Amino acid sequence: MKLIMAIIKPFKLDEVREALTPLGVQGLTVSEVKGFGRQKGQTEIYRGAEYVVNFLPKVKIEVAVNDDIADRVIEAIQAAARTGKIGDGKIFVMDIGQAVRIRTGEANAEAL
Amino acid sequence: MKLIMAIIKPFKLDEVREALTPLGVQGLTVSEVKGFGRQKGQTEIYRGAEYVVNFLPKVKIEVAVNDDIADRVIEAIQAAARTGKIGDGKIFVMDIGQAVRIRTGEANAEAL
Amino acid sequence: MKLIMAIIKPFKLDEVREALTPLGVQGLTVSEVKGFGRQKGQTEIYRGAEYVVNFLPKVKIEVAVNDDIADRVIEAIQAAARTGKIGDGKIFVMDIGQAVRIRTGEANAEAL
Amino acid sequence: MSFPVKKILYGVGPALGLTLLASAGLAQEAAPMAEAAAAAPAATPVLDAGNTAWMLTSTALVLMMTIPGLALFYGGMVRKKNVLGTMMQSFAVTCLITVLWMVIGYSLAFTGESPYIGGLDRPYLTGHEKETLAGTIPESVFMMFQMTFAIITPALITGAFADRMKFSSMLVFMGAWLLVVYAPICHWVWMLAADGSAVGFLGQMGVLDFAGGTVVHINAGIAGLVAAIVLGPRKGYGTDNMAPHNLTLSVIGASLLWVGWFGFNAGSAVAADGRAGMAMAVTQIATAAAALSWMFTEWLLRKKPSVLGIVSGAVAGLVAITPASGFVGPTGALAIGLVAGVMCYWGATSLKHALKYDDSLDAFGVHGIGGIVGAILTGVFAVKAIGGTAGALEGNTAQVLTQIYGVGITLVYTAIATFILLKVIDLVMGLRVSPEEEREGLDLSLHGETIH
Amino acid sequence: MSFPVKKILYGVGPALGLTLLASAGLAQEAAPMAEAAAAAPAATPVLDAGNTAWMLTSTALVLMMTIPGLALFYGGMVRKKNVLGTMMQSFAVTCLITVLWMVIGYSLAFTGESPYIGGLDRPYLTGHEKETLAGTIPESVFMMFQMTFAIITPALITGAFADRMKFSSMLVFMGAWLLVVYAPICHWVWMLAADGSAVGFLGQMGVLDFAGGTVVHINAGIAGLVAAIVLGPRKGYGTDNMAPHNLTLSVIGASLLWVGWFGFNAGSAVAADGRAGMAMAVTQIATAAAALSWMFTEWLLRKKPSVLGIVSGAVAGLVAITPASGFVGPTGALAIGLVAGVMCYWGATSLKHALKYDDSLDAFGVHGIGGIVGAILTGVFAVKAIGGTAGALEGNTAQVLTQIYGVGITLVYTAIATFILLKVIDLVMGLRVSPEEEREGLDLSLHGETIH
Amino acid sequence: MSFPVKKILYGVGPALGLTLLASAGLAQEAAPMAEAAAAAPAATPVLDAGNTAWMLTSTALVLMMTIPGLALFYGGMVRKKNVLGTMMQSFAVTCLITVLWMVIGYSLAFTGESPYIGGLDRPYLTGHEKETLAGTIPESVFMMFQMTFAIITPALITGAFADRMKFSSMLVFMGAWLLVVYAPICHWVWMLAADGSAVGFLGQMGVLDFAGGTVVHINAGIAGLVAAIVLGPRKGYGTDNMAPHNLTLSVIGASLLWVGWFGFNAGSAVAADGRAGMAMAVTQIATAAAALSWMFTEWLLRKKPSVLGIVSGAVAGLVAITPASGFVGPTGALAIGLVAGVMCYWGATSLKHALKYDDSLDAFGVHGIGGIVGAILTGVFAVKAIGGTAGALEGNTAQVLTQIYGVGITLVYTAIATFILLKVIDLVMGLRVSPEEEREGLDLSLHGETIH
Ligand SMILES: Nc1ncnc2c1ncn2[C@@H]1O[C@H](COP(=O)(O)OP(=O)(O)O)[C@@H](O)[C@H]1O
Ligand SMILES: Nc1ncnc2c1ncn2[C@@H]1O[C@H](COP(=O)(O)OP(=O)(O)O)[C@@H](O)[C@H]1O
Ligand SMILES: Nc1ncnc2c1ncn2[C@@H]1O[C@H](COP(=O)(O)OP(=O)(O)O)[C@@H](O)[C@H]1O
Repeated sequence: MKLIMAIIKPFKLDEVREALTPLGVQGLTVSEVKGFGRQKGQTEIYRGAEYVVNFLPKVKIEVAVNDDIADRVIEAIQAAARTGKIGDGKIFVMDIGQAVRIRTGEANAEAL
Repeated sequence: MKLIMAIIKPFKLDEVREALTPLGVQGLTVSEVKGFGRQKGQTEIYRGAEYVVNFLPKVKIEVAVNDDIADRVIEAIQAAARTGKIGDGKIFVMDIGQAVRIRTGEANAEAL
Repeated sequence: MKLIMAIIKPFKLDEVREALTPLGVQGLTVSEVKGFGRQKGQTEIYRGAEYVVNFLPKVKIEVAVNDDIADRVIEAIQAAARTGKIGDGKIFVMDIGQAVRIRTGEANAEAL
Repeated sequence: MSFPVKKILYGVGPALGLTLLASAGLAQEAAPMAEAAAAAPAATPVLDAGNTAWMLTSTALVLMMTIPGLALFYGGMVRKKNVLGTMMQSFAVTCLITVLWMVIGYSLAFTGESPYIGGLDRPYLTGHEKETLAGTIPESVFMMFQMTFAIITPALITGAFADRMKFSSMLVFMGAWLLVVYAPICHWVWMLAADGSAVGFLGQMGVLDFAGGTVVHINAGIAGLVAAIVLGPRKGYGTDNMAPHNLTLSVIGASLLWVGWFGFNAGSAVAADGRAGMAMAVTQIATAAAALSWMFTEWLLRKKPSVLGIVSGAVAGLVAITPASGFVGPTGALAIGLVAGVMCYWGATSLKHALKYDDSLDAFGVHGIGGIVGAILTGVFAVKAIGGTAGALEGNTAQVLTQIYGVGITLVYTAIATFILLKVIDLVMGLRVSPEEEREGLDLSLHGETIH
Repeated sequence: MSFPVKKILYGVGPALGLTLLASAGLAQEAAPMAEAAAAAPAATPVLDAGNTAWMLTSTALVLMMTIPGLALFYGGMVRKKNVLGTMMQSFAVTCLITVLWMVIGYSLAFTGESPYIGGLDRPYLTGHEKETLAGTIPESVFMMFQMTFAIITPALITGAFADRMKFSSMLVFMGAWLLVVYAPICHWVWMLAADGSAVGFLGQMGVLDFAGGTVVHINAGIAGLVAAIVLGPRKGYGTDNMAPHNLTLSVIGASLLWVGWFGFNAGSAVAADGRAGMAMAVTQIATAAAALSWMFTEWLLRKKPSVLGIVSGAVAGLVAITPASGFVGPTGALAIGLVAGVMCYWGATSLKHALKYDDSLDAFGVHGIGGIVGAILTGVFAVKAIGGTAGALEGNTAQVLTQIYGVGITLVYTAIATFILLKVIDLVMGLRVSPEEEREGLDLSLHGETIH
Repeated sequence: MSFPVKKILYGVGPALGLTLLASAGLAQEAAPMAEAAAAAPAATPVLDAGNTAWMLTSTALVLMMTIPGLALFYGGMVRKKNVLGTMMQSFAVTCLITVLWMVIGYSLAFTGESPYIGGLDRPYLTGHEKETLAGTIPESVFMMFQMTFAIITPALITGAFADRMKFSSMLVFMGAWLLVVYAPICHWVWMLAADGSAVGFLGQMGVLDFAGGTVVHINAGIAGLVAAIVLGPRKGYGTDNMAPHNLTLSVIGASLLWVGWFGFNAGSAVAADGRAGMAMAVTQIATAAAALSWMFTEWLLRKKPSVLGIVSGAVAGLVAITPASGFVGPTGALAIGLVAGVMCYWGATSLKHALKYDDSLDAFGVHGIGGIVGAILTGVFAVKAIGGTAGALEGNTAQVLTQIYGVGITLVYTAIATFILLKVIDLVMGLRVSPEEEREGLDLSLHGETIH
């Protein structure tokens, strides 16, 4: 199993989620995060004090999937999250050793 | 070492934390996340506009543990977080290559 | 590639970020989290009801780096985030199997 | 309905020349609306400190309706990324209209003898001496009280185009709208001669509008509808989650609107007397009734009574009782409130969704519909002993037609003038922010600030 | 304390027949409480625009106390998932009571000649003509002013059962409570004859309650205590973290309560005169003193002066000075405030935790305790030159007993009636939300909305 | 400018003995400032219910300026970890000053015949009977109205040292400052004899300050500047992100300040008359003008019109019109507003950053600068027909010098006295929280509470 972690632009969340359903992904977990990268933020000015906002709002998606669909999931995320403009984000893939569904105790592939 | 990531119902957090202390877990990190899964959300209605809330509030626990207690920690989380109703959440386990305690520079097992 | 996850005190964020730039780190992702550990929280009192705040505000940094600079990054984080007082936090390191830049589709080292 | 429609058609045009015809056919005794100078035309008017105290207070209350009242009511309903921009619209409109009213607006609305428009001869409040009176209160107080009405009316419109209008274009539009739409309609309905008789053609015709059903609410509601249509819907309307981000703000806002509305309605008596007291009582009753009727309607149809529902209902009731407040009694108010709650619920839910315009915060659904309901029902429930004019229930059915006529004229004039203004501004400087700005939110893209 | 206890025991029963005995033993000169029609009983009363202006203003101020004042004060203290539901309770109570007051409540409270309850002969505000006066102000204004008191009293109770009562049951309870508990007690204390003499039996007996210590605060406080006990504690009370989610809202709420309370207390003079001025001054002084005394007590005992503490202390002071406000002078107010701050601190911390009921937002701890402290101390510090009645410090020790008697009667009647009402409603429709709804929060489960 | 500087130098010293010289050289007819007892010195004054109604209302409005107005305005501008602590400062100051004003402050400010300081013979409001009048209103009302001014002045100072002062030291400082700085300056400017003639030496000299340009705003602004310098900048000033965490609070706050300011300025007429009406009108006009002028200046220079900018501009306008409000007409107000917006923008941006003090929320930048601008321009735009004194535009150029003189005296006295007070308190108990407390935030470290 893989944990696919994608950092994307917030307004792309719904599109990404919809892109994953046809692949059989039944669940995922989302966090609001702040991203620092090549994309530069707005400047906020308060009575002359300027604050360049280095950290931009992003959304982090974590989705655990079986190895067999991992590549397709990655592609689907990339396709759905892409605007082509700087700051679109990244996808990182890690190995999951074990997975458990809390409600039933089912393990691994059945747990997802 | 393992990183155990558990996504649970928010009101179970204290119970889970308390279940881990007897196992020697001395620290953990918690994030507020939103979960999408089989459990369906409420519908919010604002002047006739309906929004089905697909993403439900969940809490993500990340806890780094030594390999020897990993299984017991997983079991304890599953037992404490379980309500038996849909949406109880998941546990995912990953390998940690290295751990450092920032204050002292201690590494790996000592760092936890 | 490694995913370096550091849990630090919130006011150290800017220093850590600045410490990483010279090492060639071009991006990172930050979340607000709550930490439970040896450091004890304040007590809040509301009309006689006391709540010991077990969970303290922390910041989680996730940064993906190539293997060659991983050690230097870990050291830099530890040095910048350290105050020497309890609660300074932890660094955990995991393997990344694959990385993708969403905007371009570039993979792995080029993606970071 | 054919009669008023005909009237509406007649009624529009540069000179609106059907005044004669209409006044023959419809006009009752001239109803002194704001009664600025009405008391004792024979004797020299003297200042009454009690009346003045109440009018100073009322002015403060009506200003509080816009800032912070309306700013909060609207601000709580938008998405988090637009809350500052939305509140700023109400605040900036307050400032802009204040200056314009002082420069020329007051002169256009409240001077002259023409039934159609005021004069240009009192710019910069010329002639406001410390001692000048309007009835039993200083004219400065009357001018200020009227200013707060001139402020809230355009501010109400902002609800219709929330989240997508350029700030610069909004300022230009609001300034022009004040002079081209608000000032004349205000003059038509509320301009009185020194002897208390109506000068404006709608006033002369006997249209009843105690505190602004036509002048304020229908006017703003229709302008909002036109603006919502001209600007087009928000990006993502119908698909994205546009749930209000913080209804605690809207509850505070609606509450302050309610409290402030006592100044609006009871203040329109321009005295601290029995008519003001009755206006306050009927305001309270209609508001509560409308809040409950919206709430129970929603509870029935949607299974849950919502906070947004009950506060929207309250505002609907406030709107509907506004034209009626100096003319009807408690039971009339109860009826008006109950009807307004249901009708505005329908306006803000079914009607809007059926016709697919994006009146974002229901400026039309609440103020337009509520204003029309109130204006017409004023003609039904008016009690001669309270405001000097009987309504249909007391046998004077013609009053309903007069009211419909007033509604029609306002509606058509506002719709056309607002449309033209918006189109011209669109040509010259554009109306909408760019799609990127809209997505990022007005707070950051237009004002460089955000809620942290 | 044995004397008042005996009185309390005597004082309860369907007919409360001890009036005779008590009036012989305790009653002083009849203290004109609300003085509605008090001024110049001989001459025909005429409308005074100054007094009317102040009473119109006071009415607006007291409405502002409930919405948004109390809604915010309470809303800031609950957990985030309940904030909208909590604010909605105040808002919905405002609407419901408005309609009931107009339909029959005012008639029950302020008509008739019985010392126990008003009549049913003025439903729907029958007989409110534009010209009808109550003293020197229009009766419509007096009716409205009293309505705002009838609104805030039940709204105060909602603090006791926050986070767990069904919205439907809450509405039924509040409606019934208005008619069964509030209207009679209001009649007992404040109903005056046309000549200004007391009609209600507590008024006749000389119980002093200028602006609502017994009628409003003890009444609501005791009802809250009973409700907290009948409903039982919140799920997780004592174990879960139930810290207030946003005290900025509570600070705004407390501030608006303070400002609005000038209408409550100084408005209870029903005139813009020296007594109103003195009532405003003592309100300010007692409030500040109580806020400081709560703050310093907490600072001493708990090491930190909290924001919730100082605002709670301010409300405690406002409550305690309420019955006293037209009767005491500045130094009396200072003393009342200092005592109230400490006593209510004790009520909201030690007492509550010792007895283990879950009076969630301290409706009893602040309003019940504060009201009792204030009512009794009114008998101590009353100054003849201010309100016409001397207190114990001026030698009239019997006044303290009269006050205790008034407290006792109110306390017992409210407790029993509230208990019965709640039990009946529980049987018929249930009082509490389900455990799942409670866990999810009222906002989403009852109203389908949430703070985003 | 050399003349006033000389005057300032002369004017400072224990006895400020140059009164004679100055009154010969500068004084015009004595301008009755607050006119407490001004009306008809010959006839016995009688209570006027209309005037009293307006002053009761004004008192409530001015209290609302501090809580919740100022608490919100400041609370929204700090970082999230300090919002409760910041709001608590306004609230606690309100309570503390109330008690001190009653104990001795009022006596120090408004009794006696000395031109420099009041007496100690009316502690605890001795001699406030229910019937005592101040002009046509009860003295209790005059005392309360003045109390609300005494409250807001120190509360304004808290903006300068936000986020870093110990709560205990703040209380001590504010209490001392009231007695040592505020009370005398108030006496110098506003103390009148029973016949309406000025008693204080600045009043005698003809310094015009209708509602508190020197007494309130310059006073608080300078004290804030000194405090900001003595305490030193916040940790991380200039490097950390200190962006306001929630400007919705500041918009509400600024709006309530605006609404409440009608009580401040129009209330300073101490009557519901033409002068009050004119004061309200010019307040509205100057405020709107300053808001727009700040906004457009920022838009031009910084490319975006910010919400913080427009609300800051509004407050700047309110400050600047304060001394002028009973003396100037609409066009004067427009000019004052336009100038104040630009000047305060400069004060809160360029000046502050150039001189590198950390006046965190611009107490000096807005209130100091705005107060000075307003005080001086009052001398330019005063209209004889309105306030009895002509300004430079009407030929009385000396008035400008008188105004500058008043500014200078206030400025120097406040600066020195504030500096000494702070240094003494620093020695005795320390002024600043520890660096850890500052980093953690005042909410948690000082008050044990937080926003969840
Ligand atoms: N090395 C990294 N490790 C973790 N997150 C990263 C890294 N680089 C970028 N990110 C995340 O991806 C987001 C987008 O990166 P950015 O460099 O701005 O543009 P792009 O995605 O077009 O390369 C950042 O805001 C950050 O959240
Ligand atoms: N494949 C997945 N990857 C990551 N998170 C998941 C995944 N599936 C479920 N989750 C998380 O677990 C939560 C519970 O899942 P859900 O399907 O609703 O019920 P259950 O836990 O009973 O199977 C989701 O809300 C989501 O946060
Ligand atoms: N085993 C663990 N797994 C995950 N996070 C941990 C673990 N132990 C500590 N942490 C995180 O590190 C933070 C600091 O730990 P703490 O024990 O308080 O002090 P120190 O860092 O000085 O050892 C905690 O608040 C928590 O967020």
